[in-house]
Formats: sequence, C-alpha cells, structure tokens
Amino acid sequence: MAIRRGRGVAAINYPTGMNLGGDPTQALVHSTPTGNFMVTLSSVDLGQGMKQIMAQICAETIGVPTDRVIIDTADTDTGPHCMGTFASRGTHRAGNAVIQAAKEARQVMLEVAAEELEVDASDLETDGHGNIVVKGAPQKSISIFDVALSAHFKRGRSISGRGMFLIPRSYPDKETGAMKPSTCYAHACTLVEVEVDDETGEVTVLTVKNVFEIGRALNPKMVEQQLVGGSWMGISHALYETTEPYYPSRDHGGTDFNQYLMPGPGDLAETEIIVLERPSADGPFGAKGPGEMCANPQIPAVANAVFDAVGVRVDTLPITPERILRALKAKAAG
Amino acid sequence: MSLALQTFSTVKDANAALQVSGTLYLGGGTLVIRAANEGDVSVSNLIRVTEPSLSAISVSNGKARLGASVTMAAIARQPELAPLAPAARAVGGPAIRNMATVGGNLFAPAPYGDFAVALLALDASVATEDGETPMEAFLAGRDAGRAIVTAVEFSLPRAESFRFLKVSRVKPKGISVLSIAALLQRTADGTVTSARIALGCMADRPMRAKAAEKALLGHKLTAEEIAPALSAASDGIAPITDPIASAWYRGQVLPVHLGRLLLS
Amino acid sequence: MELRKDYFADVRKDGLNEIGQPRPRLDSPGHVTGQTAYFADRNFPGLLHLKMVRSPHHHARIRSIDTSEAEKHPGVVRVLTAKDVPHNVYTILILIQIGPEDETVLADGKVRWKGEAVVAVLAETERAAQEAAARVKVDYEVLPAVFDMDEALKPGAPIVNEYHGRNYYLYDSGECRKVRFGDVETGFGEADHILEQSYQSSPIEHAPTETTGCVVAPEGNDRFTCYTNTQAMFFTLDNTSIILQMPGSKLHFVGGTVGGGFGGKVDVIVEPIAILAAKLTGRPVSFIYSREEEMQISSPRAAEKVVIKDGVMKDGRIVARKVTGYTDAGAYSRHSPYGAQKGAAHYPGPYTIPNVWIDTYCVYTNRTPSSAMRGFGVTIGDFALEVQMDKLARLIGMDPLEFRFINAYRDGDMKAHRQPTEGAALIECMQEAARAANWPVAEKYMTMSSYRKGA
Amino acid sequence: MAKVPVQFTLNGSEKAEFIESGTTLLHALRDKIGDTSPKGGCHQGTCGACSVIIDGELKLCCLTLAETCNGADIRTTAGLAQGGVLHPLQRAFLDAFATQCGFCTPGMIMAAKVLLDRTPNPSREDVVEALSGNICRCTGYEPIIQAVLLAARANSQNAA
Repeated sequence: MAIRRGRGVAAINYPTGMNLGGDPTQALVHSTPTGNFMVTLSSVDLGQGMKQIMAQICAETIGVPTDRVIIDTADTDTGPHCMGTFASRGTHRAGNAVIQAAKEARQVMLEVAAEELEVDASDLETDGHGNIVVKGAPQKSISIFDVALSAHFKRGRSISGRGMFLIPRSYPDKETGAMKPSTCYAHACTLVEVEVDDETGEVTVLTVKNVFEIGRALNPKMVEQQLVGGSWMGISHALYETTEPYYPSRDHGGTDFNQYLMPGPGDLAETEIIVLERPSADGPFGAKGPGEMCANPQIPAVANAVFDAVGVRVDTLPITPERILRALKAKAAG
Repeated sequence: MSLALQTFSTVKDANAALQVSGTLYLGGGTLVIRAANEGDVSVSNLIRVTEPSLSAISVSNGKARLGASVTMAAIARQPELAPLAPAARAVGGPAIRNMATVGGNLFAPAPYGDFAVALLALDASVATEDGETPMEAFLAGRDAGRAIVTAVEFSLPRAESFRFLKVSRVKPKGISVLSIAALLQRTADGTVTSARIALGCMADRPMRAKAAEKALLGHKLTAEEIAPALSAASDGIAPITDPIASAWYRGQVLPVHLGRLLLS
Repeated sequence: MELRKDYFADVRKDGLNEIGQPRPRLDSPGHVTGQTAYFADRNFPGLLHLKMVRSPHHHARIRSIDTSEAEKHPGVVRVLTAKDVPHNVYTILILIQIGPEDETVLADGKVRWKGEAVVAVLAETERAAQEAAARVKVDYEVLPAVFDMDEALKPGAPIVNEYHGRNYYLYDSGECRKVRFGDVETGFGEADHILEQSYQSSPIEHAPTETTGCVVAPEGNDRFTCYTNTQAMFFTLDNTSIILQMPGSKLHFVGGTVGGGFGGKVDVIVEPIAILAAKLTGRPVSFIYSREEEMQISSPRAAEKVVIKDGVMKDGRIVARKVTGYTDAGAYSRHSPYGAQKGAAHYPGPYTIPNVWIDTYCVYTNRTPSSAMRGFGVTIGDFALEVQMDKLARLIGMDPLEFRFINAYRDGDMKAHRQPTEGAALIECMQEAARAANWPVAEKYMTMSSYRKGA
Repeated sequence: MAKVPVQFTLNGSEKAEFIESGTTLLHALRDKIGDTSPKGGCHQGTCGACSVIIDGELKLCCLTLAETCNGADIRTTAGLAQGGVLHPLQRAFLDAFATQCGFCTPGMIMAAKVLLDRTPNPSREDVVEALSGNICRCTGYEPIIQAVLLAARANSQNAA
C-alpha cells in the first residue's frame, strides 16, 4: 500500500453577467419621511447575500450608513424588472441599477438640503453618518432625517430615483463567431495538494490555495463566504458529484443526500483564500461576479494533482476512486 | 385511506395486528416513515409496541441482549458494549442514531445495515415470539418473516478479538462502500484459532466470508500469512452496484480493506 | 481570507464608508432564529397538494391515459392532463427569441425521458394525491431510446424531440455555434507538437437544501399570488403568462428568499401548472418537489464532452487550438442552447492563441433535460482546458505554471471572438498563487504584468 | 379521516392539537402549530434540516410521527432566543458569517446545541461528528464548524 502525494494547478477566467448581454435590471430608490432609504427590486437572494450587498451599494452612493437602507425585493407587484439571479450577474447588474437610482435620489436630497441650508447643492457632501455638510465648513450641516422631513412635509419633493442597467445584446457572427460575450472577467488560480491511495483509488485533498481576482470585494466577509463555499463545491465536483454515476447509462442515479455524494464536514481540505481586486470598468465600485467562477479552478487542479501523485489521467468527471483504480490497473497491465 | 398508527402494549397483540395486509412495524422510522413520505402507498397501517423490554439492554455472564427498539446511540454510549460502539456509530449521523434501532438495522437493505454486519460476525441470535433464530438464517429469511423481532442476543466479544471497519466516500457519515466485521480468537502467540468474518455490501444483505475465515485458521496476522485469506475473501460475493460504487469496485477493494483491518 | 491590496492599488479607490466593509448580513438574524420566511413557510387554509404522475420510460408513445379511478379517489379534487394546459408546448428562452417551442408542460402523446410529467393530481392531502397518482393508468408503447451523444448524432438514431427533427439544436450558424480566428490548420502545420484529447463529464445536481417549489393562492379578482423560489421573478411570470395564456397583470409573484439555487431554479416548471391548478379549482395549491424529484427530475448541469486539439511550440507557445464541445441537453432545450453557446464564447480559455477553431453542439438524448448551473457553459470547459494545459506543459517538459504565464492573456491582446482583452488579471493570480504555495517560478514571470504599455 | 390528539411541550409551552394519524412531527409543527423553523429539505432523514431536540435528544421530525411525541419536551430553533436575546450559538453563527441561504441553519443549530449541552468544550472532531447528519450546500461547512467552536469558547468564557 502506498499513499502518494501530488499537486496540481489551474488558472481560469469567468465572464460576469448573462453571456452576450441583453439582460436588464432596474431599481427604484426612495426616502421614507424620516430619511431611511427603500430600495425596490425584483432580484432574488439565493443565499449569496444580494440584499445585503444592494443595501451597502445604496448606502455608499447616498452617503448614509447601511442600516438606514431597507431592501424590498422580489414582489412583482412592486419591484421593477430584473432578469434574474444567475450568470454571476446580481451584484454587477442590480448593483449598477441601484447606483443609478441612488444617485438620482441623492441629488434630490442634496437639493432639499441646499434649500434648507441656503447654499448651493454642489457645495454639499454627506459625512456617511447621516448628515449633509457644507464642504470645508463641517459645522454647517443638516441631518438627513431633517432633510427627509423637509422634503416630505415642507418642500413637496420626492427624494427618489430610478435606475436601469442594460448591456446591449451582442449577436455572434454566424461564420466567424465574432461577439462580445461579456464586459468584464473575474480570474483565479488554484493550487491543490492531494494524497492518493494507490490500492483503493481514494483521494484526500490536503490543501487548496485559491487566488481569486474579483474586481472589488464589496463586503469582504461575504466574499469570503462565497469563495470558501465555492472552493468546497469545486472539490466536490472534481471527486464526488453526479446524478448519473454510470453515464451514459441512466441506471443508479442517486435520490437522496446519502447517495448523491458531496464532501462531508470530515473531508475538508485546509483552504486558503487570497483575493486581488482589479476594478472592472463597468462594475459597481469595480465589482465583478465571483459567485460561479470560484467553484471552477479546483476541478482541473485536483485532476492534475491526481496525475502528479499516481501518474494516471482521469479525463472523466467525477474522478472517482473507481476511475482511478481502473486507470492504475490498466497502467500496471501495460 | 391514509396512514394510521396503532400502538400496542404487548408484542403478542401487535403480532396479531401485523398479519393484516398493508401493515408494517414501526421501529425508529428511518425506513418505514421515509418510504411513506416518498409516496409508497402500499402501507396504510403502522404498528408499534411500547413494551419496555424492547428498549432494554442487559449484559450478564458475558452475554448481551439488546431489545429490538434499542437505538444505535444507546449502544454507542453503553460502556459494557464498548466493542460494538464503532459499529453502532457507523450508522447515520447523530439524529439518525437516536432513532435507528437494532431491529430496524436487521432489515436495512445494502448499503445500509452496518450494525447487522457486526451482529452476523458475532453469531447473534434473533428473538421473536416464535423463538430464536441464528443471524445467518434470519437474514436469509428476513423478507418473508412476519413476526416482530423482539431482541438480539450474542456473546460479548473481548475488545481485542472484535474488529469493525466501514468504508465510505463521505466522512464522517457516508453510507457504505463496504463494511467488515471480524471476530477472531487467537492464541498467546497470535495464531488464529477461530474466525468469523461478516461483510456488508457484498450482497443485498450481510454475508459471511467463510472461505476467508477458513484460510485464516492456524495463521498469524501478518501480511504473508493472511494473503490466502484475502484471496479467498471474494469467494461467493455478489457486491451491489449503487450510486456509491460499482460491484466491480467493491470486489476489487474488499481484499485491500480486509487486509488493512486484519493487520490493524 | 487575505485581501492583497497591493495589487492594482493604482487603479482602485479604497477607503469608502460602506463599500469594502465587512458589515453583518441583514438577513442572518432571521436565519439563526428560524424566522426567515421561505416560500413553503406560508400556509393557507384549504391548501391542495399537487403530485405528478411521471413517465417510467425513457421514450414511449402514450396510447391512452385513464384518470377515472384517480378522480374517484377520496380526497382528490382535480386531475389535470395535457388538454387542460392552454399553451402546452413551450420553451422558456422564447422570451429572448430562442426557439422553437419544444417541451410539454404535461406530456401529450409521447414521453421523451424517464420522469417526464404526464398527469397532475390535486388532492386535499399529500397522501391522497400519492394514492390517486398510483391509480392513474397510462398505456405506453415503449420506443427505442438514445443516451449517448455520439450515438444520438449518428444517422438513423432515434429522434428524441420531433420539434427539432434532429438530435441537435440548429443555430443560425448551423449545427453548432462556431468561432473561426486565424487559420488553425496552418497553426497545426507550424507546431512542434500536436496533442488531441477528449474529456467527459457526467450530469451534476445543484442539490440545494430547499427543493424547487411554489405555493399559489387565489387573490380573488381572478388574480393569483405565487410564492416561489424561482431565481428569476419576471422570467418565470412572463413564461407562465404565455403557457397559461393569461395576461401578466393577473399574476403576482412573491419570492426572493431562496434556500440555495446554484442555477437549479431558473427553469419554469412548477409555477405554471400550480397556478393553472389554483385557477381551475379556486383553491390554494402547493407543488413542491420531493428530494427524489430534486435529485433526478429537476434539470442537472449537462454532461459535456470536450475534444481539444492543440498545436504547441517547444518554447511553450500555443499556436493553434481547436475545441469541439458537446452539451447533453437531455430531451428538451431549456437553457442548453444558450449554455452550449456560452462555451463557444469561453474557449479557448484565458490564453492568447493566434489560431482558434471552436464548434459547440447542443445535443438531445432521452435523459432528464439539463439546464443552467453555477458556471454554466464554462465549468466543464475549464476542467478540459486546464487538464489539457497540464498535459501540454508535461509534453514539452515545461513547468505547468510557467507554461501558463507564457500563454496568459494580457490587456490589449486580441481574443478569438475579436474583442481586445480588457482588465486582465490572470498573471497576477498566478504570481500570488506561486508565492502562496512556494511554487518556484522564474523571476521573469514573477515580474510580468497584465498591463501592457499603451493598452 | 381519523384524527388523533397530540399534546406536548414546545419550547416550554403546552401544545395540544388534533391531527390525522400518521402525520409527521414536521408537518404538525409547521402546518398545525406554526413553528416553521424545522425545514423540510428531504423528508427522507438525509439532510438534517428538520432536526429538533426531543426529550434532550437530537431527532429528525420528518421521520417522527407526531402522535409518538405525546408528553414529550420538544425544542426547536425558534424557541432558542430568550427574551429577545440570542443564544450564544445563534450569536456565533452571526459573528462567524456561518449562514448563507439559511435553510440548513435551524437544523445545524439544533445539532450543535445538543453537542454543547453535553460537551461544553468540544474538539473540532466532536463538532464535525455532531454536524455530520446535516447538509449544507452553500458554506462548505468550515464557517459552521468555526461558529460552533466560537460559541463553545464564548460559553466557557462566560462560565469562567
């Protein structure tokens, strides 16, 4: 019996947003009478934290703390259109729509504040803590609470804005395939170390070092959630998962979480995540979509590490102990 | 017609009720309720028994008797049953072990039924109102049996003579690629004087590796001396193919894992 | 996690108030107290349960359907068949002008995969619906089925889906989406080595912990509220509007809090039939996939076959790459024509290669229709590309990471799709990975940059 | 259809209902009593999302018939916070960013609670074992393991 070690690398990129564009998202933002901000969308939070990120984007744009923003989403009676949550598009598309809507609302807010302070709106800025101050003269200020009250009850202004983001659809050329698939790409490089039991074909992933370039980490803790979970799913795809274990035979498909294999809490590799940020030209604060990309590079990295360990290629996913063992036996048989 | 549960205070009354077609005995629910939830409408009556003896564990004179309703968790935490704890802990996660019963495990189709593999190696006897049946015979006839299992009884092995291994893809609680239980008596110098080896997933229910048992007799547990037993381990097996592994794979790695268990 | 702020600091504005801050998630308190409302957490008096009678065959003609016993079963309120669905033949991408309509809400005359929906049973309890479903009699004439993409593409193979009339999707570019850049044959002619390899994957399930489903409540006023875990609210609403031939104004979708999606909840499957059931019975209706349905009936990630032929020079430059990709759509299109096309848009990977030829096919077989999943059109392609890169590096005796540096795309490089590269960062990711793992890489690569002067 | 009475304590308060015989505790809690914190992720006993604590033991309420729980003490995640103050495990799940979609979270917290009730200072292996019957598809488990260890540390600091 021998436990053999190997390591493998893979590097990838991933497009942000629906391929070829043509996938709009809209947002509405309005202030409540006491200066809280309602963002109305029809985007869906699958657990990735879209609501929280939209709140932070709106807060940054308006110039208020995030806890002053409320997200009202995914009610088609109230929320304007969103193409949906897929293709790593949520943050990028909805985020841009929210920025546009929030900017418009902010402008009205500053105009009302300017009237109250009897200054020019262009001389005002937000302090990020709920106040609007005169640039260079911070003692002259008004709270956003008071601005909102004034707008509603005194000046008859609606502090609100509309946002829409659409990348026009690209149509591939029939002959050459010339097309614009995406406006920005996230990147990754992953190195994994594995141990392979050459008598059973069992693989243990020891370490995973992931470097992800994601444009901008809008909320680093939430980015970490996505990337750690994605890295796990990549390992899972590489070694465990399929609904048809004997594809193309349709037999023996798993019907539960015992039969559909995924790494358990006792199978976790030591995982390191490093994030780089090269802001995209058209992303909200430079953000790209890391949600899908983060689960891809582990798969080939594991495949390459298995080869490095035991000298056989398994070019069929998932790389099961059986496939490795068959390859080892074929190799031994010459 | 819906699903109805009847509760009896004695096994005798429950056995009578069990003769009605469409009736199943409810143990921990891990097999029966699951089937109902998944749309198995062939069962419309469930019965259970509250007789306290079904949940009793008794250990005396080197004999252990486990009531059929004793859970895997109860076995795993009973100090006197320590040699069986690895097999009990091999079943499911913590919640399942609080529900899954000894009696239920006897009926669990492969790849489930790891505890029954241990019981087979221990030559347990299975008690019903009709009497006691050796594990091997019980397993062979389990599909036809209609009497409620009330207990299993076996000689408690010394810790060093009993070995159990479950191989799974997912850790720590995946279902079995295979499981092996071995009861080995050895002389002071390590020579095997008796061997009972039971295998899980090598058929649709636990089976003995009789050729391997025989090949171990008179040998010590060294790599050289167990080699014939490992070659013989595959005698008569018909491993299952399922989403976890193919029959081919299970057959290939059985000698490897048996070897590791014997040398551990 | 480590944020390496030193990379690209010159093009990034840090120090913002809310952006870049690790604020607590506003939804998490609801999660940890069990108070977050998912669609199935809403209960309505008189809720009916929908269970589907599914095809036990991979491919069969339906001779007859007899629902009379099911209809008489206690607790059953209504049994639905194809004739009850106003626009039964549909395809979801019709909304972005990708046709033809090729799938039935409820099977009509034929089933094309094992598990296809045939009859919907509505009953007062799940149990009654299950019992009645078992009493529906469908007389099938089993037809030959095809499961292997290579077999499906051979002349004379059984036709899986008559709406296409052939076992592949017909793009405007022909039988596949094509990319032609440079002259790949000339590239192969110049190459020191040529390596052609084939890669294969199997279908993969999203396996969200919350299964696909919806609960529909009539609002009165001939309007219906659909509580759903769809990933795309209006996409689902608009498709439902087409299938039910109902104005969108009659439909109200509420969702947005979903127990995991991963791409598995962008098909429009449960909502139209549940809303139809609510309309025809006047009762609230629940249609929630069982775990078994989620695992084997809901669309998986497609199995793919990828054939890559590369021409490489001894010095490490890839001079030609030809990729042929096959996406196993199963019996119906769903999102697969888009996914196969996305593959064409992704190859040849993040490398600058002067001669590229890409063909991607969307192939029909008699299996569960596949659809979108996290990394749609790309994940399996990346597996193939990056294993191929490893093989190429070993073929020419080069370190696999250094080999990638030589070929990595940089700002301004022309891609095969005739777009100049912008915002590249592959090189920096590889540099940082080499550092983190103590993987020795020559200094010239560690000082490279994705920036190009003037780009 | 025959209705049977069930009576048990849920998070400290008495509950009594008439239910159809054969109803699972999961359906009784969610549809009759209105505690939707246990989630129906599989109804097979394979995902753990419906984990609850019955008489001190972790159980799956999708495989438990409600009528077998007469007289039982049942605890769910919905009853964990006291007087609006989160339980240390709930706090730790927030602080460790251990929830994403949140669907597995109530079950995970129940599984972790029975662990910490019996083993206040668990090892990582103890935590892994305790969570092994609960599926999470978003997080890759590591943040959840860290949250449970964090809660254990917070408990021991409070006790000291």
